[in-house]
Amino acid sequence: MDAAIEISGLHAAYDKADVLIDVSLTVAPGTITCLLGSNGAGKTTLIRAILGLTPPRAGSVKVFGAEVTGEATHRVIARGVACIPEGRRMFPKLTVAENLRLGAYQEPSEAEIKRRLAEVYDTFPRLAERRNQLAGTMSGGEQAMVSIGRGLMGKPRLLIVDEPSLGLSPLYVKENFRIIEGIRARGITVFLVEQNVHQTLAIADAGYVLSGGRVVAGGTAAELKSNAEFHAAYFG
Amino acid sequence: MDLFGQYVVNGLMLGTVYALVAVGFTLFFGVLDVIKFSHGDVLMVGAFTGFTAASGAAALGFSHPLAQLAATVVFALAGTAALGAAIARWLILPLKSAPRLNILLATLMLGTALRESVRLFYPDGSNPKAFPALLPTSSWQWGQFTLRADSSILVVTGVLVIVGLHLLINRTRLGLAIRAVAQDEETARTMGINYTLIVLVTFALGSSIAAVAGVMNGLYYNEINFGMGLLLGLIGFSAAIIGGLGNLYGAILGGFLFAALQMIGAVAMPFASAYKDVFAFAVVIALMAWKPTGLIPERASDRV
Amino acid sequence: SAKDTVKIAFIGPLSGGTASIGVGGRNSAELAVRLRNADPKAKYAYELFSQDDECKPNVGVQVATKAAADRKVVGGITHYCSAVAMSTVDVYHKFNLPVIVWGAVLPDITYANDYKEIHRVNGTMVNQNEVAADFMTRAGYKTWVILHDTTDYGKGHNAYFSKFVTEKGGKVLATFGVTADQQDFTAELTKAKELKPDVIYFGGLTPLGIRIRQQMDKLGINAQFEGVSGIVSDAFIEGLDPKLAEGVLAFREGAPVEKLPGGQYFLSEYEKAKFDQGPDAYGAFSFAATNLLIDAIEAVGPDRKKVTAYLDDIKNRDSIVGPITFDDHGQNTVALITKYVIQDGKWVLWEDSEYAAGKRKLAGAK
Amino acid sequence: MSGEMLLSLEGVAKSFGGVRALNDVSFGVARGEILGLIGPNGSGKTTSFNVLTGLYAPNGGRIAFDGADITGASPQAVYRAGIARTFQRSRLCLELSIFDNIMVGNHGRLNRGLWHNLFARRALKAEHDAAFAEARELVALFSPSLADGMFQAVGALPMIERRRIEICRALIARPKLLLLDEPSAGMTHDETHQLMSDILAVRERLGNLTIILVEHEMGVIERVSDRCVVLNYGEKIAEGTYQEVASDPLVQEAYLGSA
Amino acid sequence: MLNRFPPLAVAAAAVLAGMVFAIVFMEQESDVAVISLIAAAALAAWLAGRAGVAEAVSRAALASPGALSALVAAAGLGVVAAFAEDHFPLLMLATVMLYATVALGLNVQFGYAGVVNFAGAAFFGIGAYTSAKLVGSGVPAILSLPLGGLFAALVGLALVVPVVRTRGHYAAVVTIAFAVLFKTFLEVNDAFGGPQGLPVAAMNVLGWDFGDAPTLFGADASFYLNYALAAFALLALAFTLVRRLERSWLGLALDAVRLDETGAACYGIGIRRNKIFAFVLGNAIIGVAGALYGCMQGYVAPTSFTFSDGLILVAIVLLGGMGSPWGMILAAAIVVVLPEKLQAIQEYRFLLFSAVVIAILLFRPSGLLPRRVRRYFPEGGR
Ligand SMILES: Nc1ncnc2c1ncn2[C@@H]1O[C@H](COP(=O)(O)OP(=O)(O)OP(=O)(O)O)[C@@H](O)[C@H]1O
Ligand SMILES: Nc1ncnc2c1ncn2[C@@H]1O[C@H](COP(=O)(O)OP(=O)(O)OP(=O)(O)O)[C@@H](O)[C@H]1O
Ligand SMILES: [Mg+2]
Ligand SMILES: [Mg+2]
Repeated sequence: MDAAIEISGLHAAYDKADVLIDVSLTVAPGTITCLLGSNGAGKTTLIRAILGLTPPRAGSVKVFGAEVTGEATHRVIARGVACIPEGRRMFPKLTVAENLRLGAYQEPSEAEIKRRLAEVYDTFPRLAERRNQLAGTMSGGEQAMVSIGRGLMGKPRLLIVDEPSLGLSPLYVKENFRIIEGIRARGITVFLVEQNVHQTLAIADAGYVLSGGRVVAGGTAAELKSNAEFHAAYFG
Repeated sequence: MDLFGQYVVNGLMLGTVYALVAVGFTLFFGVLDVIKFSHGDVLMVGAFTGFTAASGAAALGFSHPLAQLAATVVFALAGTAALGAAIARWLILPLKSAPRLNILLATLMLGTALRESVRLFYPDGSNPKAFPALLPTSSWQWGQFTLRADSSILVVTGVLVIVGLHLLINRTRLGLAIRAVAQDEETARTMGINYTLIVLVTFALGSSIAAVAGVMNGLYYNEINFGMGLLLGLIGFSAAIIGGLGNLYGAILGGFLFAALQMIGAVAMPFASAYKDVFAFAVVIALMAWKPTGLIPERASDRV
Repeated sequence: SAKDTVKIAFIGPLSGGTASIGVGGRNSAELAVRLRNADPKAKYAYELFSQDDECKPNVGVQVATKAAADRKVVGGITHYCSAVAMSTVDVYHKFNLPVIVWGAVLPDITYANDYKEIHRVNGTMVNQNEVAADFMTRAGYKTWVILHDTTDYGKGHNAYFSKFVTEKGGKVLATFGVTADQQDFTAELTKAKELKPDVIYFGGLTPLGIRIRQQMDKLGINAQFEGVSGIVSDAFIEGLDPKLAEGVLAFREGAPVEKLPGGQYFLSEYEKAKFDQGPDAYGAFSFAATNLLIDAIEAVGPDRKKVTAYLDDIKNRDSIVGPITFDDHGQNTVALITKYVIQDGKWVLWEDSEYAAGKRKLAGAK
Repeated sequence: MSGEMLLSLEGVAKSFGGVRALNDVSFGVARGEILGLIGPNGSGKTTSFNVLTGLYAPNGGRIAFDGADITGASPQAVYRAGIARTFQRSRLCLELSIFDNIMVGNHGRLNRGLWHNLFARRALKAEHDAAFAEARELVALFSPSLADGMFQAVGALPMIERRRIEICRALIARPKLLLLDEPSAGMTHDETHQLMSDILAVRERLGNLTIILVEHEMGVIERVSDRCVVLNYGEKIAEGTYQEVASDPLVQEAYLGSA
Repeated sequence: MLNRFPPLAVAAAAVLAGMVFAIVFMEQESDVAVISLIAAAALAAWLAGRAGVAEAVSRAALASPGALSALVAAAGLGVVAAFAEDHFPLLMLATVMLYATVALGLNVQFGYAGVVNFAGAAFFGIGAYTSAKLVGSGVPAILSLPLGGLFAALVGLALVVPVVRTRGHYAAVVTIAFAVLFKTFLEVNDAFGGPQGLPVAAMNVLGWDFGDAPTLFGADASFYLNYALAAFALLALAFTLVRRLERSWLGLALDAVRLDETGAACYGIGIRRNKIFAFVLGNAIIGVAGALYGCMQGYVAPTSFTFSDGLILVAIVLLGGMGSPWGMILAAAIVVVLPEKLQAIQEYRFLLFSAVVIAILLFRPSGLLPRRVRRYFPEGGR
């Protein structure tokens, strides 16, 4: 079976500054693979490169065995990818319900969309209460819920998640990790970026550590926990 | 007040034209958050395209007004849709990361370029053109009051177009995508929306609405000229704003209101009718002081 | 042997709503220059320095300054728009540049000052409206509603026409000033309709004239439409449904070009020159003025003061627009006014028309 | 509880359409105290900040600060009274330099006279140099490298640095009360730790600075707060030391998720 | 590559080159010459950028802004002197300087405070009409300039409520409506000469008649020299004022209001007060420039002050680079001189002009001389 994500020799940069240098990694299907690293290490940039939002300068990205380097974002999404982006990124002038619907933009069946909506409302009752509120007026944490719910609406084969628990209350942080485990249980691959190292490693199968734009460590979650370089990179 | 009805009918007709121009503006900046100042001139191009099509159809021997009307509408819509998409592709998309006002200025200059191009390159383009009367010209007369069939058709069509557009924007997947793209390009892409396509489609759509207004203007006044878009654009813009950008129906409200103001300024005020625009625009300013976000305001979506 | 080059300025509206008249005028001036340059007897080689005043006073002042400040320019053929001509006379005077106005009709351009430099080949709106009022009242019309644009041009027409028509027993029921870029006149016309005038008089230029005539029809107003020299242009007819253009009356200063021997020559030469546009209504004036200026330069040499003096003395000089005599304000006093009616899509001299012959009837004619 | 209280809210209410964001909320903050304001998402924490700082007028209740009633006062008046804040979503002016952004916070203490600013360039220079030294010193406390580039545009900096600058902007004018809305969001454990230490150090130097801290990281709350107020659905459900509220079953159920 | 030379020397050389170019350019009449000079200038600017001239200039500007400004001012006067006897180039130069002054006023309004003003031409017109009415009726010209500014500011006050209450697109419509209203009002109102406009008497300052040609070193200079010098003085004044405003706490407050009203309010910055200040100050500057413009043209008419003219002014601000005073001057020069120099291709010049502006916008989205991060003083605070 093809890897869910396979990246090799990836370079990326904004304007002049190099952000990713020769990054190679693999995400095995059906796993939760996490990407760790301190602020500014380049995690978000890596995700942007996978999605085609920041086209890489060199290297290749494959999703489920298909070369997607240089492909338009909506085509990458069409391969069964969904993303919960960093910083929530609401459509502030759309209602909560409309935001959620956009998560299933490529799904043609209205009945299916309705079914998924119901599921999301089930997970986040707060969103059901507020389905007609403009997303821009929701509280920080409520917006995080919208963002996660929106990612779930896509019913992807691969879910890419960038710091979903930012701004969530402790209860919902736990809930969030439970959701991610539940997703894996359904056979969906998760590529997870998180700052919450301990909780992340507790649920992840494998992980990579990014530092200064390079992969400095990688392996199974257990290996990472005991890896010296990992400690050096992460805890200084 | 035998003529009151006549004024109302005139006002409705004028208001419909304004509303149709306004709705284009609302679409562009209510939905796409862009002021497209070339809108009035695209309208003019639409009118000229329609005029050319009608003349062409006549020259090819299609003498029936309906055939000519069909040619007019089809070519005007298609032509301006293509123009709109081209504007989006080569002007708006390259400028999307530049400061907002730049788009405004660029489209403004584009408007000048369109206007000048028609003047210079359209055969005898600097002179007014007689737009053929393609709608039934029968009329009903009650005393001083004349109701023309063509005017009634135009008013009804105009309102239907706006209502249809409103439904498209608010009830369909395409409409949702258009609104999403306006607010956050990258996230829209991340949702799997083909950003470029949606922008092109929106501009094609907005521009063909301008063509509808242009053709309608031609059919109503039976005269078009290369400068017709200038003031019409300004009035449409004002109408869109006083109506409020949150809602396409604001454009209808704004359009009719502006027409009413002009009518009142022309006939019901103690000063000379030449002051009617002064009057109408002064009221617009006062309205903005009173309702700074228009008569049908947007729901506030920003918070701290 | 190489001749000295002498520059002549042409200024007129080359862009905007009256551009067709301006370009026609420019082409005609150009034609006069070309014809003269082709003449081996000419003492100088002439060059036309043509400028666009956009029919805007401020732009007019700018280009007038540019022309007048250029020492190689000896004289100018200047302005169709009265508002522009009014604003530039001071400039020409300041720089002693002799100019001949080729189209603007406001009396004040020549009469509100004592500037020797300013001349005009065409008549003023005074004569035109006097003739118009006389003609219309004789035709049996009694009541008028006047629409005029609010430029000095439109206001002037309104003032003179109202004066003359009232003197001749006509009655002005209402007067509406409209702005020069107005599109919709239904409010004014609805009010006019209520008053049931015999005639709608319009004092203004072609674009507005077309719109007003169209909208009269929309509102079912059957009054006779009477215009002024500002609508005597091919564009007016082209901009209207033939049905609506038919029977429109207008008046213009100067003899009909077609009727004068020189006129035929001008039209055929213009044809030969293959300009992309016709001379329009004022091309002949521009042509005549250019020739006059060149004659002056040929006679006294390229010297502004001498040319001015020469022009001031012109008396009864033949031209394609009839004889020219400048009075002490530089105004051509030979006030020939031509009456026009549109018949079958053409401006036709009233006297030659089927209307005059009684075969067709004007709207509401008794 | 009035005399020694720096700030007190009494029965404050705020609703948006049908949403009751705050419902009869009363609590106080004593001088020199660090109050943790916690509660589930959407419980009204940010809204209380917004009401406090005059961005929203409350629908009911009274707010007193330092002996004066500031209910419904304008944001400017609240700032003049001595309350400064940071925002849950960073609100720096990205085109402006670090120094400019901090001077925005310092605005109340700068001489804004027309003559002084436009014509008395010497006096302005003296004032500028003093303000610069002060700002630089403050920034250096958080990040020495930033202090070396006070004239770089904020937009070029990573998020974490922006958060620091935003806190400096709030601190520069030496407010009596500082409102921090999730200052450490998006930081790693270590970075959060570091930031809190820096804030505490500054507080030490400014002496007696009172802080209300909104934070979802319980470790932080536990470490720095003297007292906590817990909101849920716009209502206060608990108040006390961290240990007290953390063991409250109501709080555990609504917020912490019972262990 | 140019690092060996002191920045100020490089900057001085660049300014000198610019001055020579301006003189040569203004003298050209043929299209070919004009277009090749433009191409040459673009190429030279590009090469200079590559060679580090721009960098050297900005370093010089940082280290010794006074010296650089003096240099540019001297160069400007040099260009004026070169055409002392030629009416038309002087008229153009003075127009450029007045338009630049107006752009500086607009710059205060929307470059700094974010208050869009599409009625710049209207306020310019108020200044011009003020001098038309006043100079004619015997008010000393020296008073008519400040009065022009005062009236513009006062009329602007009528708009202050809607301008301050509205934002974004909604704010735009207020000034657009005013721009249209103003022109129509002038046109239909006989007291102001109607569409025809009014003649303006030449300025006379303390016995110095601006309508008379001054004598320079024995030769008769053009009378426009008077106006060019006055315009220069006005521009220098406005420039200094705007520069100082920008580099002060007041300028900072305006920026904060533009960039984030809520944030600014929470730090005690009065939103209304700052917007009103910027709007009124900007209109006053524009009005003073208008008053001088009226006298110089000798004629004021509504068509000089239309909505489209207002847009040209906005174009200057955007092309120059919002908030960048030097940019205003450069852009004013381009916007005023280019269509004029293209007169020979008459009918096509507006088409060409709009194409040029679009090209600049596409290739230099933040303007020709984008604003740089603020320094309050040379090498501030080091
Ligand atoms: N649009 C941009 N332009 C220029 N530089 C950028 C841009 N976005 C990010 N950077 C820089 O690239 C580097 C990597 O950023 P990135 O957002 O990928 O980091 P990250 O690992 O996701 O950090 P965080 O944990 O803060 O989300 C940082 O130094 C950042 O400053
Ligand atoms: N402008 C507004 N319009 C409508 N509802 C609003 C508005 N502002 C806040 N709300 C609602 O009020 C409630 C309280 O919001 P608030 O931002 O205060 O929550 P919070 O406690 O700060 O939450 P978080 O921890 O997620 O930031 C939320 O349910 C929110 O949706
Ligand atoms: Mg990130
Ligand atoms: Mg919050």
